[in-house]
Amino acid sequence: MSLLEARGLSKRFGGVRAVDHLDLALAEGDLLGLIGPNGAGKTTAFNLLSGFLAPDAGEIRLRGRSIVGLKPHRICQLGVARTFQIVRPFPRMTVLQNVEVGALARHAGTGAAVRVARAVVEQVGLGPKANAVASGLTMPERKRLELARALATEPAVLLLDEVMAGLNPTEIERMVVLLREIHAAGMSMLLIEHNMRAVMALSQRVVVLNFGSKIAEGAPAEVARHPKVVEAYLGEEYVDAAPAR
Amino acid sequence: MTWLGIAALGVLLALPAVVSSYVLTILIFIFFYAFLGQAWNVVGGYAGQLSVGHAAFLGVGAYASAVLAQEVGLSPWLGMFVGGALAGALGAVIGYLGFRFGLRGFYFVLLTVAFAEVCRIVVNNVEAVGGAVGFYITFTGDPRQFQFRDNRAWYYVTLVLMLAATGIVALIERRRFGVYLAAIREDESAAEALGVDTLRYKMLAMIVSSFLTGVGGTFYACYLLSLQPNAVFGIPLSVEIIIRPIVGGSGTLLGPILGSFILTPLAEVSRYYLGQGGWHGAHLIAYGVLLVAVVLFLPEGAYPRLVRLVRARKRA
Amino acid sequence: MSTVTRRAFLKATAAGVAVVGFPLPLRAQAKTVKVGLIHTVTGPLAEPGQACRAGAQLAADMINAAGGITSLGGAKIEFLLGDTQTKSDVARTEAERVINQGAQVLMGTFDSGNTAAIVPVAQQRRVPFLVDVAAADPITANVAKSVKAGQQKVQYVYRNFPTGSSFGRRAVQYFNEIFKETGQNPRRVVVMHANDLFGSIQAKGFKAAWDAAKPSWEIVDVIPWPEPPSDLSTEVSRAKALKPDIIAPITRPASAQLLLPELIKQRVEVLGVISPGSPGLYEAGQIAALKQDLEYVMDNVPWPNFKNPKTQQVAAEYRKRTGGKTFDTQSGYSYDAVFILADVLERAKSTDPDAIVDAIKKTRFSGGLMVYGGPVIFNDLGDNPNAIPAMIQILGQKPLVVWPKDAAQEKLVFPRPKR
Amino acid sequence: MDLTLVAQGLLSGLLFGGVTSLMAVGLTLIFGVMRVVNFAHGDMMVWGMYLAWMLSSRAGIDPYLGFVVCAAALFVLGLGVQRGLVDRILDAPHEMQILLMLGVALVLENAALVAFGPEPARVRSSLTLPPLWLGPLFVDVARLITFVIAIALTVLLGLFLFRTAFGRRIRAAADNPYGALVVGTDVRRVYAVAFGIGAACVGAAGALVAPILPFQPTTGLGLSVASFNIVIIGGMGSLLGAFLGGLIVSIAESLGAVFLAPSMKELVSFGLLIVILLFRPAGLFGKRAA
Repeated sequence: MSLLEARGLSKRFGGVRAVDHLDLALAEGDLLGLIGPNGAGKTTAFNLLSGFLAPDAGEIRLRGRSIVGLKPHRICQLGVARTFQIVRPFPRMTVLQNVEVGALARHAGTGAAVRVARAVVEQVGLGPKANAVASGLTMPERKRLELARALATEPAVLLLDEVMAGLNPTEIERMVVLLREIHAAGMSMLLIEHNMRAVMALSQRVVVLNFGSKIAEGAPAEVARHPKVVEAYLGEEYVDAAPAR
Repeated sequence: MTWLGIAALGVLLALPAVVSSYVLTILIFIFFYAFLGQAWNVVGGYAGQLSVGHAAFLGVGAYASAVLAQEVGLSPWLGMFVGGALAGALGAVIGYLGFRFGLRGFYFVLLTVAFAEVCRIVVNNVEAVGGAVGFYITFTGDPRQFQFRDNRAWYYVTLVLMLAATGIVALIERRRFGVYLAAIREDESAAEALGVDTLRYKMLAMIVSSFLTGVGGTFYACYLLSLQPNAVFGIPLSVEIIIRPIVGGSGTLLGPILGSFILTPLAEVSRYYLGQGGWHGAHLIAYGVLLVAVVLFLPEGAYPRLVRLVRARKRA
Repeated sequence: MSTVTRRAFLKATAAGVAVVGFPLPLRAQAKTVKVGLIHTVTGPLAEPGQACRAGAQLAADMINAAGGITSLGGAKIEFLLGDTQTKSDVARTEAERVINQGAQVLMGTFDSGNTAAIVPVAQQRRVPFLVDVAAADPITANVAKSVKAGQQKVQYVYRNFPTGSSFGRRAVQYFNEIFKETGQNPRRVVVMHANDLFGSIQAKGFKAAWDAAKPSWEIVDVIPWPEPPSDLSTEVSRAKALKPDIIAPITRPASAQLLLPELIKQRVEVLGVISPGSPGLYEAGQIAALKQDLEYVMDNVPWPNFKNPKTQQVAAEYRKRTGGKTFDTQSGYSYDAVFILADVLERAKSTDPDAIVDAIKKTRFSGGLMVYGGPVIFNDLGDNPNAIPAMIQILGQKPLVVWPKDAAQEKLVFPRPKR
Repeated sequence: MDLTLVAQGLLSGLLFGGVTSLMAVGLTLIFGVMRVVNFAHGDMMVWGMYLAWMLSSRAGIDPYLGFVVCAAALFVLGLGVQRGLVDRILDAPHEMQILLMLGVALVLENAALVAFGPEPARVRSSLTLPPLWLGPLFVDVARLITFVIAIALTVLLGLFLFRTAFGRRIRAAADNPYGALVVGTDVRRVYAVAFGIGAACVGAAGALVAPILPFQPTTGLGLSVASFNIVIIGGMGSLLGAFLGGLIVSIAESLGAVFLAPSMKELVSFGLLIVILLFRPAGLFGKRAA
C-alpha cells in the first residue's frame, strides 16, 4: 500500500485545467521529484494534497485513508507537512518559536515542544540563530526555517515546494546534503523543484507535469531523455538558480 | 524582574492606605481599562483579530447582570458570570460568522463594529430595559449586591480584575494556545499548514475575550449605576477599550497595563489643565495629538520599546 | 493624614500615577464655599452643558458681587469646574476630583446617566449634590428608596428640575387646557421623538400621562428616530399619512432643524405643532436658522418667567456675556440652582454636609427666575414638585410664555393661521 | 401599506443618496490605493460643512458654489495628512493605522468644537425654492440640486481616473503597489494625490449636504461609520460600488423608516452590511474578496 496516493486528481480555475487527472503514488521512504515548466500545476497539486484547495474530482489517500475535504491543519496532524514556495515565516517570532509552532502539532506541552524544536533547529543548522527574530534572517536561513517548521510536525510525508529557489550553488549544495540526511533518516518526501541538477541528484523517481497532466514518470535519467519532456522544456530557460516564479 | 513585580504589587496593595479617594478613582479606572484592554488583547493583540466592537460585550454583560439584579434579585456576584457567559455567547456568534467566512483585517473590524451598532440600536428600542432612557441601578452600598460604600473596596475589586485577567493571559501565553494565537496573528495560512486549527483557536480567543469583557460589564453597571445604550454599546467605548493595549503594545502581557497607566492619567491631567478655560475641547485635541505621536514615535507600542531600552542599558 | 505627607508620598510615586500638580485640598482656607460644578461641556451634549455652566457662573458672580453668603461671614461661592465629556466614568472621576479639591457641594450635570454616576460619590463622600438639570426619575427616587430601606442613612441628592414623569403630566394637562381655552377639538395627535435619553424620557412620560388621563384626543402613533438623524423626510411622510390634527414633536436642536422645515415642505396641514418638551427649540440660533418654520410652534419646557423684571435683566446680562445666547431652560435652571444653594447656605450657617441637607429639606425659596408652580421645596424623593414646565410659543420670532395663564406673556395662537 | 409612502420613501432616499455616494467614493479611493482605513473621514466631512458655513455666513458664497473651495481646502488637508502622517505608517500593523486615524479624528472633531462651538449649524442656500410636486410625491429642490452636483462630481472623478494618464497611475497603484513601483511611478506622489482627492470628495460632499443636514462637531463619527458601511456593501476599492452602494443604503434606510420604527432604520444598513460581509465579502460590485 502506498503511503500517499492521488488518483484522478483534477482542479480547474475558470477555464484553465490547473491539474488534470493526476495520479501520484509515494511509498514509505520514497523521495519523489515533481517537475515541470512554470504553470504546469505543481504548486496546485501541492495545495490539493495539503488541503489548501479542494479538488474538483479525484481521490487522495494517506495510508489508505481518504483525506479529501479535510482542512489543512487536520492533514498536517495526520502526517502530511508542506512548505511554501514563497517562504512564510512568522516574522516577529524567533526561529525557535517558529519551529515550536510546528512541534506543538505532536506535543501539547510547550516544554516538550521546545525540546523537539531545539533539536530540529540544530538539525537544519540554524542553531546559532535560534533566538534571532525570523524577519531578520537571510533567504537561505528562511528556507531552512521553512523546512525546520515542517520537520518539527514529525510528518510521515514532507511536501517541499522549491526549497532551493533563490539559493546560490553553494547553498544548494548544502541544502541537498541536508535533504539527503533527512531522507536517510527515513523521511518520505515529495519534492517540487525547478533546479534540475538538484532534482536529479536527490530523487529516486521523477514525475513530470505539463498543463496539469502527467507526461512522464520514471528514474531521473530516463525521464530527462523522454521526448515529451524535452518538448515541454523547449524554450524554457532553466538555469541552476532559477528564480521563484 | 520578578522582584520588580513583587515590589510593584506591594505598592499597589498598600496604596489605598495613603492616597485620596480621587487618586483611588483614577487608579480604579486605570485598572478597569487595563482589565478591558487585557481582555481585548487575547483576541485583538495575541490572535491579531482586530475587534472594534468590544463595547457590545461590555454592554451585554452590564445589562444582563443589572437587569437580573434589579428584576430577579440575582446578586451581581453571580450575575457577572451570567453576563460574561452571554457576552461569550455573543462573541462566539460574531467570531463564528467572521472566522468561518474568512473575514480578515479591516473586514473583521467592520463586522465587529456593525454587530456592536446593531446591539446599540436594538437596546435603544427595547422598552423592557429602559430603551434610550437607560437602566438605573439603586445605590445601596451593600457588598452582597456588589456595591461598596468605600472606594478602597472598589480599588481592590478592579485590582483583582486586572491581575486575574493578566494571570489568565500569562497562562495562555505560555501554553500551546498562546503560541498558536501568535502564529495565527503572524501568518494564518502558515499556521494552518503546521497543524493549527485556526478557526478553533480564533473562536476560543474570541470567547475568552468576550467573556472577560462581559464580566467587566458588572463593574461598570454597579460602579456607575446607570446604563445607556449609546454609552455602553457605542463606538467611543469600543475605542476606549482598544487604545490602551495598542499604545502599550498589543500582543504583549504587560502592554495593556502600561498603556492604561500612560493614557488614563494623561487624559486626566490634560482635562484638568486644559478643561478649565473657555477652550472646551482643547484637552481632547491634546489627547488626539498624543495618540498620533504614539503611532509615529512608538510604532510597536510602549512596552516593547521599554523592554528594548532596558536591554540596551543592561548591555551598555 | 496631613497634606504634607500626602504630597511627599505622591511625589514618590509620581512615575506611576501622574497626579502631581493637582491642587490639593486646602479645607482650612476661609471665606469661600467651594462648589463642584460638573457638566457635559464636551461630547455630544456639549451645547446644553456649556449653557448650564454659563448660567451658574452668572449667578455666582451676582451673589459674590452682592456680598456672598452673609451667615458665613460673606463667604464667596467658588466653582471647581468639571467636564464629564458626556461619559459616565469621567463624570464619576470629576466628582471625586472636585471633592478632593475641597468641593463642599456638587452641582450638575445635564445628562441623566452622568448624573447617576455621581450619585454614589455624593452619598459615599457625604457631599450634598444639587441636580440642576437632569430629568430621569430614578436619579433621586433610587436614593430615596435605599434610604427608606435603611441602606443609606441620609439622602444627599436633591433636584430642582421637572422629572420625566411630571413633564408628561404637565404636557397632557396643558394640551387639554389649551384646547379648551381655544374651543378646539383636535382628535389625532402624532408623537414624533428623538430616540435618545431625553427624547424618550419625554415621549414615555407623555404617553404614560395620556394613558392615565384618557383625554378626548388620541395618540395615533409614536414615531421615534435615531438621534442625531441624517434625514427625516420619510418620517414626516409617514406622519403626514396618518392625517394628524396635532404634531407633537420632541426634538433636539439638530433634529429640530431637520424636522420643522420638512413639515412645512411636505405641507403637513395641522392645527398646530405642540412639543411635549423639546430642549433648545427656542434658542436664538435656532430661531435664526429656522425663521418662519418655527413660527407658532409651541414647546412645553421649563422656562424663565419673563414677567419677572429681574429675569429680563438677567437674560440681558446673559446675552451680553455669551455673545447673544438666550437665557433658557439650561442656563435658567443652573442659575436658579446656585441661588437656591445660596439660600440653603444662608440658613445652614455652616458647610457641614448634614447641616446643608437639613437646610435643603426646609427650603421654601421664591426667588427663582423660572416658571414655578409655587415656591421651591423638596419632597420626600428629593424632587421639587413645583418645578414645572411652561408652554412657550414662538410668536413674532420670539419665544414667549403662553401658558399657564398667570405666567403668560402673550395670548396663545391656536390653531395656527394657514399659510 | 400606503404605496405613496413607499414611493416617497424611495424618492427621498434616492435623492439623499447622491451625497452619501460622493462621501463613500472618497473613502473607497483612499482605501483602494493605500489600504488605510480613514477613521477621520466623517470628521473631514464635518470640516467641509463648517467651511461651507463660513463661506456662506462670512462671504455670502452659496454652498452650491462654495463646495469647490471646500473641496480644494480638503484636498490640501488630505495631502497634508497623507504626507505628514499616513505615509509613515503604511507598513505598520493595522492596529497602529487605526490608532493614528482615530487620533486624527479626535483632533479634527475637537478643533471644530473649539473653533465653532457645540451648537448645531446649518447653511442657508439662497436657492431655496419651493418643493416640486409630482402628483402626491414631492421633490425637495435642494436635494435635487445636491443630487445632480454629487453625481456630476462622481462622473468627473471617474473620467479623471479612467481617461487621464495620472488617473491610470492611481488605479495601477490601487491594483498593485509593487507593480506600479516597478513601472516607475512615483508611488508616494500618487498616494498623496489619491488621499487628497479622497478628502476633496468628502469635503465637497460636506459642503453640498450642509444646506440639508444640520451638523455639529460630533456629527463626524456617524458619517464615518456610514461611509464604511457603504464602501463594504458596494465593494471595497470599487468606485462604482461605492457610488451605487451609497444610493442603495440611502434608499434602504429610507424604506426602513417606512416599514420599521424609524429609530430602528439604521438596523437596515447594518443588517445589509452583515449579510454582505458574510455572503459576498467582496461587496456587491467588488472584484474579489480580500
